Amino acid sequence: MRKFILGLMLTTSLAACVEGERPKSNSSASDGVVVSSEFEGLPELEIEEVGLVQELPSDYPSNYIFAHNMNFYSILDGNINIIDTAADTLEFKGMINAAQMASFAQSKSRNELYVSETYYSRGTHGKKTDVLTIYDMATLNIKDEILLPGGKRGQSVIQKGSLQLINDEKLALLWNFTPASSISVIDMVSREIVTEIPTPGCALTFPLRGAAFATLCGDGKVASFVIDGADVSRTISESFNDIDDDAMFMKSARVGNTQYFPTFTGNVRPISVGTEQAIPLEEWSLVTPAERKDNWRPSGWQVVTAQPNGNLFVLMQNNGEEGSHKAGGSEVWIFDVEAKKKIGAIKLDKGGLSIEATRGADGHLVVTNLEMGLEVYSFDGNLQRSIIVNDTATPFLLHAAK
Amino acid sequence: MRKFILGLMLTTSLAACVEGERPKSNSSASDGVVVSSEFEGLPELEIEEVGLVQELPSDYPSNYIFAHNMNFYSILDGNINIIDTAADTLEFKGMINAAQMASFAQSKSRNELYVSETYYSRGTHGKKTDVLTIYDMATLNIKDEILLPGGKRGQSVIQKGSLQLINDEKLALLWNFTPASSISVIDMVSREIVTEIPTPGCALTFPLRGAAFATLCGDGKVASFVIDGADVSRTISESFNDIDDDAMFMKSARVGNTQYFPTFTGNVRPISVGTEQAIPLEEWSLVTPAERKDNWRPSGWQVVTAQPNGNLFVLMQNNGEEGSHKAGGSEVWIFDVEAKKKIGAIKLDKGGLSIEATRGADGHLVVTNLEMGLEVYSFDGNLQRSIIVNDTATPFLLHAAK
Amino acid sequence: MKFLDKLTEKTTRKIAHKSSRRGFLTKIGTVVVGTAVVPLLPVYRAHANPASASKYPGVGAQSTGNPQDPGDPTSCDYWRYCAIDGFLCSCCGGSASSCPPGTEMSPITWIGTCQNPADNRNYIISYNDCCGRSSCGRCLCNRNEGDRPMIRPQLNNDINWCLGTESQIYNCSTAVLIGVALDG
Amino acid sequence: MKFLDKLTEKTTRKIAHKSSRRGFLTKIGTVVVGTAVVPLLPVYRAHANPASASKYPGVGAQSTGNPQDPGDPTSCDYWRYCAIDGFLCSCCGGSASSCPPGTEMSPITWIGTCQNPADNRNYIISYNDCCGRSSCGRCLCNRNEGDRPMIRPQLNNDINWCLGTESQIYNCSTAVLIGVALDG
Repeated sequence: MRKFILGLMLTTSLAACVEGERPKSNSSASDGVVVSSEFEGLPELEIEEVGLVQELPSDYPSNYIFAHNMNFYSILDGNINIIDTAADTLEFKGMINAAQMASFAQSKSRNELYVSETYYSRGTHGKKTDVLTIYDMATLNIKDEILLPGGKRGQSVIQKGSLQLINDEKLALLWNFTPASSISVIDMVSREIVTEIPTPGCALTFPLRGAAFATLCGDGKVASFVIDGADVSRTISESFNDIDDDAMFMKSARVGNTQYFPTFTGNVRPISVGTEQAIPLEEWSLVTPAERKDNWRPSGWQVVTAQPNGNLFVLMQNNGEEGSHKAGGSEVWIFDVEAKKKIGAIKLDKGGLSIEATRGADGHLVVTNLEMGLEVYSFDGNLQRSIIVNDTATPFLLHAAK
Repeated sequence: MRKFILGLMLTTSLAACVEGERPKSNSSASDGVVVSSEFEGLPELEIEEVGLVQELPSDYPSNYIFAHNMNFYSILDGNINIIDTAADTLEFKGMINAAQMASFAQSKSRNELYVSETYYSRGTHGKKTDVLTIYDMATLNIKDEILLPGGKRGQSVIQKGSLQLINDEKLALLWNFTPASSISVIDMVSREIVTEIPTPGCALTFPLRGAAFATLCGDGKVASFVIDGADVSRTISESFNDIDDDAMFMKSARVGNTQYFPTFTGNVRPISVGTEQAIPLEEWSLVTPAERKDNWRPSGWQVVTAQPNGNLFVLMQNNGEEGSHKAGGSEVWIFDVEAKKKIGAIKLDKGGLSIEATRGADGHLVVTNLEMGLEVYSFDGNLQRSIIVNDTATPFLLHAAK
Repeated sequence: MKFLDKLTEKTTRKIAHKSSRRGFLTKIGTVVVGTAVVPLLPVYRAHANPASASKYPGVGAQSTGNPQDPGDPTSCDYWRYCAIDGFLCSCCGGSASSCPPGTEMSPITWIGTCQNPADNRNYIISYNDCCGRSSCGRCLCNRNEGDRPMIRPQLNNDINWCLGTESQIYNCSTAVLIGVALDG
Repeated sequence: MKFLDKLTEKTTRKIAHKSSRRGFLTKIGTVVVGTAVVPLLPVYRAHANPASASKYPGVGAQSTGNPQDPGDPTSCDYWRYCAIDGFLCSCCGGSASSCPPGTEMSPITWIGTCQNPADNRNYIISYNDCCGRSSCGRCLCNRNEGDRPMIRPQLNNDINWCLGTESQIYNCSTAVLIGVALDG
């Protein structure tokens, strides 16, 4: 065995080298015979610094997406992955942990990420701690955490309605379930819990104007709450959600001042959210009579998304039936919500479980396919790239960067 | 939608039904038309109790194996799976968690399982706790835990030498690494830490007779320690392990009073362990000159196992070379250690990363294959069955039930 | 990445179809609130062998031993699983109606109504979760017949129903037969 | 279960061969103990695309932009990775020589010697781990040239080298160029 001497020499920069110009592949060395190469006479590669850690812009580009990996095979070790869906290189930007069916939200005004999650002192057992963890968007370092008392944080397959920001991102709404249902209101500026609102028979939230939110209820109604400090006022609608025979999905997307909820059998229910009170509007059909006969229906997990001031996208399957509403879809249908009309369809390469439209003029549609990879489509249906979140990830939920 | 009335009726037993006799498959119901079946007139199926939890025998059959899943894709959520390798049904018996590159041992005399592991108060961060967790073998419930002070528990790809029981299972030996190396000695009857033995330059342990153990060291020697309460005496051998050019694997197997360590290039080093002092014996070759020319070498993770009073098994690859020692093998070679001779070879269906022989006269060879499933072979090389640990498991290490 | 197999959609859907014309538990759930209200978990997908859609590779087949309770409890298309969501306890050291050693069965649970193809009766199935150990990881199975959104929690399998147990960590799901649904 | 791809053995072995006649770090490791002594992790296996052995599916290719530092840092056969073990930080939001946001680079590390095929020099590579987030899960790569058992810790990649960091949780591995190995 030969002996080596360690030479720690700082070499001069090789910036002069032309990018992309590849060396001739004549580097195979055998039995100690060093084959000459065009770089033979050049200075050694520059020595690198140890300890470097990457940072991100604190304001993420609109092509970034948060792929929330529930990590079904190790649920207590879930995570949220930041991915540049427009990049063909360096597409994976970083990861934050998100334990035990966590919920996620982002604040554009404070450049913070929020994860409400649950830990046990011994991983799977021991003392339980519910906590809302606050990350800095540039460093992805933890800035703070807010302890959530009472052990009541609702846990479910990951979804958007379990953590929402309202009132210009000043208040966070956390869904609790014990199985009694309530909403904890947290002031994200002072980082204090403001109040807890009992919501018996209701679940999850979606924002209204100002310090107000709405929640769907088991009697088919929608309840609206206005928060004024610790004071809360409530209004309730008539019953309109036919949960038995044509339930609204509890996944929705907003276009302008309207929140759109697809239903199990292929309709969509708009709810006006432009004021402090949710007002159910008239339902319309996502499908033609012929499509209905073929049982084209929404199906998947996050089955709906939208361009904030544009079109609505719904993940659709045909031959749907009772019990197939989480099967996933084969196409994404695009709707003009003003005309209440389908204006396009994207056939998915590997099916879809969840969909999310990125924001901005150059946006695109991101799909969690049925093999648990991501696929990025242009809005006119061209597959642009495939991105793996990680080898064993189950990224059921996608959040477009604000 | 029709209305149902809940009938909670306790039905009479159907024990009279002949096992294996299948009903004619005429049960398809369409449009509410119930097709008659041969069971139509029979009593309803018996109502079952809610809350039942299975138990295991406290003394496990010799066909059981502990498949330690390091869970490489969520290392902090590893686990140990109890599997009956002789069963074609009900082969999966249960699971205990084993966090963050845990170590595992079993006590036959106390019917206990031991897992030394590491937790953080916030999963991936926060306050760190090293702990040795004690499970009851029959219920798999946690009986107790022993806190391990100092945050020094050694973490590595899972291996047997990091937790060993000696002195009729009374003492446990835990490997520490900070990167200073030491061994913690724990009295498993009183569940108290007895002492910590500095082992600079050495790592892991294997048992000697009585309250004594050995450890391999970086200078090529083996050190032996005898524990007498908190007093420890030490002896050290001459240097014999050529770590540079033909390193001993730190995986070994015992036949009778000898511990066998394969080496990187295809030899095996026996060490006498029948007394309180480890005595290196003469190395012999696992390969013939012709096999050596073809570079048949041990390769994989746990590359060696044995029948306690029988033959030695080594996982072998051909075309081996520097750096290929963890690649995994294509065959398992069987050696008569008295004759120092190969007496058989098992060609593996899907390669092997780790191997383990179960105990008892009806034993067999269990292999973690390169697709991370288990395969069970008879000792004469017949593939008997394939068993999946779980869909995303990385079961790098197998422990046969004592 | 191929460990989640979309082929099984077909299997699952076939079964779902079998009883989709039957009634669901929409009215019953609230009646059984005593024992009641069930298990966890997400998405319509099972992990079956493409060669034999009803069989998970590397998992030994089982039988109830009772011809009036037909099928394989380690298969996602076993009749009792018409609304289950998660890892089948039958594959995890438990059975269709019992938990693996070392886990705790959730006392709160969600209810489904499944048709037994042998006697054509509709049985009430309580999908109690087993809790306190992390994901079993074998036999992932999701069927949603009668599943309704979370505002009907007693009919929803997306909620982590490891509630009322010492730990909320989810291990696997059972399908306990707790009654008969009579068509009135 | 197919996510661990044994095809890549071949890739990895080919590379290993390329420099296997070169010297290893057996004598050098101890010299660099200041910075020194490296990363974590286990078993000779990389997760490459069978169609193109050097490419992980769903991971965008990269280039150093320097022809004297050839190859793709998201590929297990990139020359610097001759003794790496774990998830490649280049695929995880870091690079070959830096950690992803939110993680911390281990100050203690293990050293390898890899031959740069462009200039035929042997460089000293420090395989520092990034710590404090759980497994990145992308681009699992294991190569063991010069790896020796744990009694030579400075030459061993089985040890969890997330030591001296705030958290010992392992996220991914870098390959920092810290010097040149001169053949004396």
